[in-house]
Amino acid sequence: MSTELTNSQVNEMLQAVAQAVIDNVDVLTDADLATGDGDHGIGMRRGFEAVAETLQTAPDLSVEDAFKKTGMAIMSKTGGAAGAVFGTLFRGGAKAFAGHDTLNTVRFGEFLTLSGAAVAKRGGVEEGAKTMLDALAPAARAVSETQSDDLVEAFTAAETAARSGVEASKAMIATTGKARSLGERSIGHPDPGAISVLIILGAMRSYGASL
Amino acid sequence: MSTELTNSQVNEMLQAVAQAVIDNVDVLTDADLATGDGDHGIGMRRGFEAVAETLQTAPDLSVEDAFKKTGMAIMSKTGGAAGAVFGTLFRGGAKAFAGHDTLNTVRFGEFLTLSGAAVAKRGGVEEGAKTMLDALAPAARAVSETQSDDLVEAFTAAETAARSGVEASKAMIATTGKARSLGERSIGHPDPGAISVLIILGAMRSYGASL
Amino acid sequence: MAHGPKKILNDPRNVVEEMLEGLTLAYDGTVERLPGTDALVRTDLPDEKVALLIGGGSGHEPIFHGFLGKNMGDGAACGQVFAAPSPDTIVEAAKAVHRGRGILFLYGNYAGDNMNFDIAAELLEEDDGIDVRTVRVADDVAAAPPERAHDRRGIAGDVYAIKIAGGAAQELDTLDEVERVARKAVGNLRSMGVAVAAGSIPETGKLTFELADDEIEIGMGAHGEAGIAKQKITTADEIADQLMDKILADIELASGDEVALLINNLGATTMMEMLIVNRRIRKILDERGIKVHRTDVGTWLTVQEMAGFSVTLLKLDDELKHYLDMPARSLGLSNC
Amino acid sequence: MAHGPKKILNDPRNVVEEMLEGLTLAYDGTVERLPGTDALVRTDLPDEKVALLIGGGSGHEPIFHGFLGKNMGDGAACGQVFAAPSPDTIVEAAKAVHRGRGILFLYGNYAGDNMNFDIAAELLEEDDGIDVRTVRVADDVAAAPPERAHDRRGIAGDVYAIKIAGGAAQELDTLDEVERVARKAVGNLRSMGVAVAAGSIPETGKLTFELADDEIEIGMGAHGEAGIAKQKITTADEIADQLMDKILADIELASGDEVALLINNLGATTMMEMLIVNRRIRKILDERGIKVHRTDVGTWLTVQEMAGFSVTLLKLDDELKHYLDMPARSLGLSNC
Ligand SMILES: Nc1ncnc2c1ncn2[C@@H]1O[C@H](COP(=O)(O)OP(=O)(O)O)[C@@H](O)[C@H]1O
Ligand SMILES: Nc1ncnc2c1ncn2[C@@H]1O[C@H](COP(=O)(O)OP(=O)(O)O)[C@@H](O)[C@H]1O
Ligand SMILES: [Mg+2]
Ligand SMILES: [Mg+2]
Ligand SMILES: [Mg+2]
Ligand SMILES: [Mg+2]
Repeated sequence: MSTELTNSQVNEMLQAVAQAVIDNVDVLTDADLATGDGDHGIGMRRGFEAVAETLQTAPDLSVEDAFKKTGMAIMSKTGGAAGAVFGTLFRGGAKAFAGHDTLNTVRFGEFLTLSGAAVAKRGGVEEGAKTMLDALAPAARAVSETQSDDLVEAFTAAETAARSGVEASKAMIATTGKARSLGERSIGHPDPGAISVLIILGAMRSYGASL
Repeated sequence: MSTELTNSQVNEMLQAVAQAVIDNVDVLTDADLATGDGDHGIGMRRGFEAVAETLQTAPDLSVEDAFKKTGMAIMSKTGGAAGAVFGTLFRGGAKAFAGHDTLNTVRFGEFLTLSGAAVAKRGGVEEGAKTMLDALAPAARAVSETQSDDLVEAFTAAETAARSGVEASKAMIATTGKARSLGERSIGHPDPGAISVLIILGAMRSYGASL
Repeated sequence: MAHGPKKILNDPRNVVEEMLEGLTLAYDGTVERLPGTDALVRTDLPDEKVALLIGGGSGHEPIFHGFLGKNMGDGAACGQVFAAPSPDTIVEAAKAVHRGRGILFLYGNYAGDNMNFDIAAELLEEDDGIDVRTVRVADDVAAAPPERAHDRRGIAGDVYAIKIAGGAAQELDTLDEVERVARKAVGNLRSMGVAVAAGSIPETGKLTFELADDEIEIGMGAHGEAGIAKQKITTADEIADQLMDKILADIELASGDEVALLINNLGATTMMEMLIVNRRIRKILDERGIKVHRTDVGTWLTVQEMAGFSVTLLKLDDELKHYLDMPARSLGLSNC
Repeated sequence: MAHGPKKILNDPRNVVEEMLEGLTLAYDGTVERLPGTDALVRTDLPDEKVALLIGGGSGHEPIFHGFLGKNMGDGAACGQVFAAPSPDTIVEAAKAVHRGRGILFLYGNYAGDNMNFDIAAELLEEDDGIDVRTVRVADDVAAAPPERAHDRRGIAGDVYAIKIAGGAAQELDTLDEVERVARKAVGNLRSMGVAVAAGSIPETGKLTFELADDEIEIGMGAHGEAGIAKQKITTADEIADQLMDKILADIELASGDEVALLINNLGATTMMEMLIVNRRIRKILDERGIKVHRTDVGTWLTVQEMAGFSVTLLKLDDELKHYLDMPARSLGLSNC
């Protein structure tokens, strides 16, 4: 049972996250074709390829900086709505790790909470708008409510909540982004960005479980 | 056996010719799709619809004028290569009927011969260039060589020669018009304009036979 | 190279890079690309002027990066295909066009563009003290009802907005004034489009939507966003009527009012079709006594090889007319 | 309305009439249609000038009838889709543009155009004593070898030819001089295209040729005339190489020579593709030290919804440069 990740483990984990996103490009493309313009997969791949490169060449980053640099790489290479919101996700919560050498459940919960707030502010959205926030915000709550300090439990809680969020997003009517135009016709399709959140948290859970 | 057509019969015959061309629009379209740009059928239809209108509203034209007006209608409404060459076909030979009230084999032969010369001059072509001249010129010769003064025989000779001309055009390499670009690839396809000549002469033969 | 719909490309993952190289060369020295970025800037910028920065996703060529030049945009921030540019790109472009009098950001109203340009504007103001104003084109009447007009997408109205803002940014001395004119133009723009066939993103090789052989979609957006409804294809006149009904219901135009009329090809539609549509549009406008000051029919905001077009009306006053009619030269739009 | 490939039309047999109505309206009073004809004439023609009459089949919009205006064509004779105009139309247009100094006929080299314009020229000279000269654009190097250059088709070189002749007809006083300049321009033009997908004539609803999903045809003409060969689709760079090889083999261009470079969209190709091709073309020209004075990338001579493009080089001297760069405004091409 691991309760803490060192900064080099965090670096490894974020690289695993990047790989998971890259591996799922087609899933994300198809999801965005259904409700948007079909570029979410390739955009996320661009961003997370840059993340992988950044992290590989800077293995000694602090936890905070690893998240920040991840966010910056996404923000500068992804473009589109995803670049802004996923960049914000990683950057916006990074200060939860400020002054700490490791990642633990509490800080991870704070990270997700801060990230969710930052995304909501940047995107001008609340939950229910059928965005990635509908996976991110429940995940943040799930981790915050986790009693155990086992990180795998925290990651699993996050992933599970995100999965429900993706499911729940199907029933929502999009009120922002390219899917907004669909109105009621967006019902039945999950939000692509929410799927990305799920992939990211799922990769963290796998990484944690592999330790 | 008819050896002469009156001016009103000529008018009727030319209307039958117009109808035959109009009825064959798809045949001509397909032929021009194979070697050219696919507009020969609709162009000929435009021209011959104008011919039909002209002739219907002027039943009393002299033979010469009926051919001339036919040529002028074609020339002004068809456009493209066909407008110029089929306009020339009807106009260029019309003087063969000057000063005569009727059409007979000899004058029809002269008409075709003059028409062929006029087309060759206008188009800057000789036989063998894979144009309508490859149906028209043999038809002119066939009529000129006809011994009988039975007009149906003359029309039949013209039609038969034109049909051989269409056949022969298949083996030719186009050296003018849109088919020129095909070079050797034009071999195997008949010339659309030659098919039009065949349709025109065939309609004359049917008209003659119906009398 | 058989990668989805047939296109003449090299590496489908490298299309924006190669396009920008070809585009910069096509400007013949009047525009340069900032090294290592996807930001383009005029090389002939005067020393003191209010700067006009435009931009957005690529794949809509010639807009936006093809609209740089005198009395047009001063610089462009280019994103990947159908993806807003990143804040970095925008910041670089902005710093390079800035000439001491502030910058107007002018772009189409999409969540992605709004967020990225806003982040850039915050950075420029915080880090560099540059005064940035933002005007978003939101002309697509199909995208939201009038009471939510701020939610509308920016489509071909971009063309007139850039043309006018470009003239204003050349002639007017203050950012306030340029912003005011741009905002007036944008407020007077209404557009709506129809989709006939889908386009595709080179990198995915997938068509962005599906339409049956006998279907069209009225009101579809410039990235294949859903329109008002799919319907059976009908005549040009009926389609013109449908578009004009929605547009005219959305803007007050009285007899004697003047408009500029733009018909924009989304990609693969023939100009013949658009001119046939124009014939009907003019009939509709004539019946209402609305005067057409100028007509522009062409290809400016595309959606890759999508077929379809949009109609844009811009309600004019003397000031807008003045800036709209100013001469301009750019790769994608010239005016004389 | 499901009539062959999907298009937004009313009556497929009436497309040219409706297109010309819409086109005339789109000129906003600067061009009028002669009643009962398919002839278009500028309304602002000066009293004395050498007249420039252009024209050809419709379906290639915006060329030719979209190229009327100051320093462009003075009038246009319009044919049906892909069919040269009739002598009547040409005569009407010619009489209306004539301003006492003779007329230059400038059009693409096709048997149909040649015959119809020649008949008209003969009529005008015989019946009206009007001095008519003819210059035919024959720029398509794929259409015939150099020794039969007069057999070549006229393709996108038309654009530069009209632009230059339009300027010359505005500035020069005699038909001799205008003809001389136009002939020089035409002599210095070389083009070649590639077809990616076929277009269709609205009235027949049939595609004008067939290409497999993975095939292109190098050197295809502007009505779907056969090119040099069908081949498997390859990269943009390889296609650019093929086109440039043929073009450069056909015209003497030494290091330091200047050209104008035009990439013309045949219809449905994206500007992104053409810009990617431009990148390679510039590399090829750079390697030979050939300077590009100006680049034009856009949609001017189309073949309905055909996909593909052509590349045109015009070898320049100071005189050609002067006329090419003159400001001009028309529906389909403006320059500033
Ligand atoms: N205003 C917003 N706030 C938060 N997330 C958003 C917003 N708009 C879009 N998104 C997220 O971005 C995702 C789309 O990303 P992507 O396809 O890359 O961008 P684009 O819409 O620019 O093509 C959506 O699925 C949604 O989760
Ligand atoms: N130079 C020419 N001389 C005589 N006939 C010609 C010439 N060029 C073309 N034609 C005839 O015209 C026919 C094509 O007519 P059409 O398709 O209507 O014209 P276009 O080639 O302008 O599309 C050809 O089949 C041929 O018979
Ligand atoms: Mg998207
Ligand atoms: Mg033809
Ligand atoms: Mg996008
Ligand atoms: Mg034709």
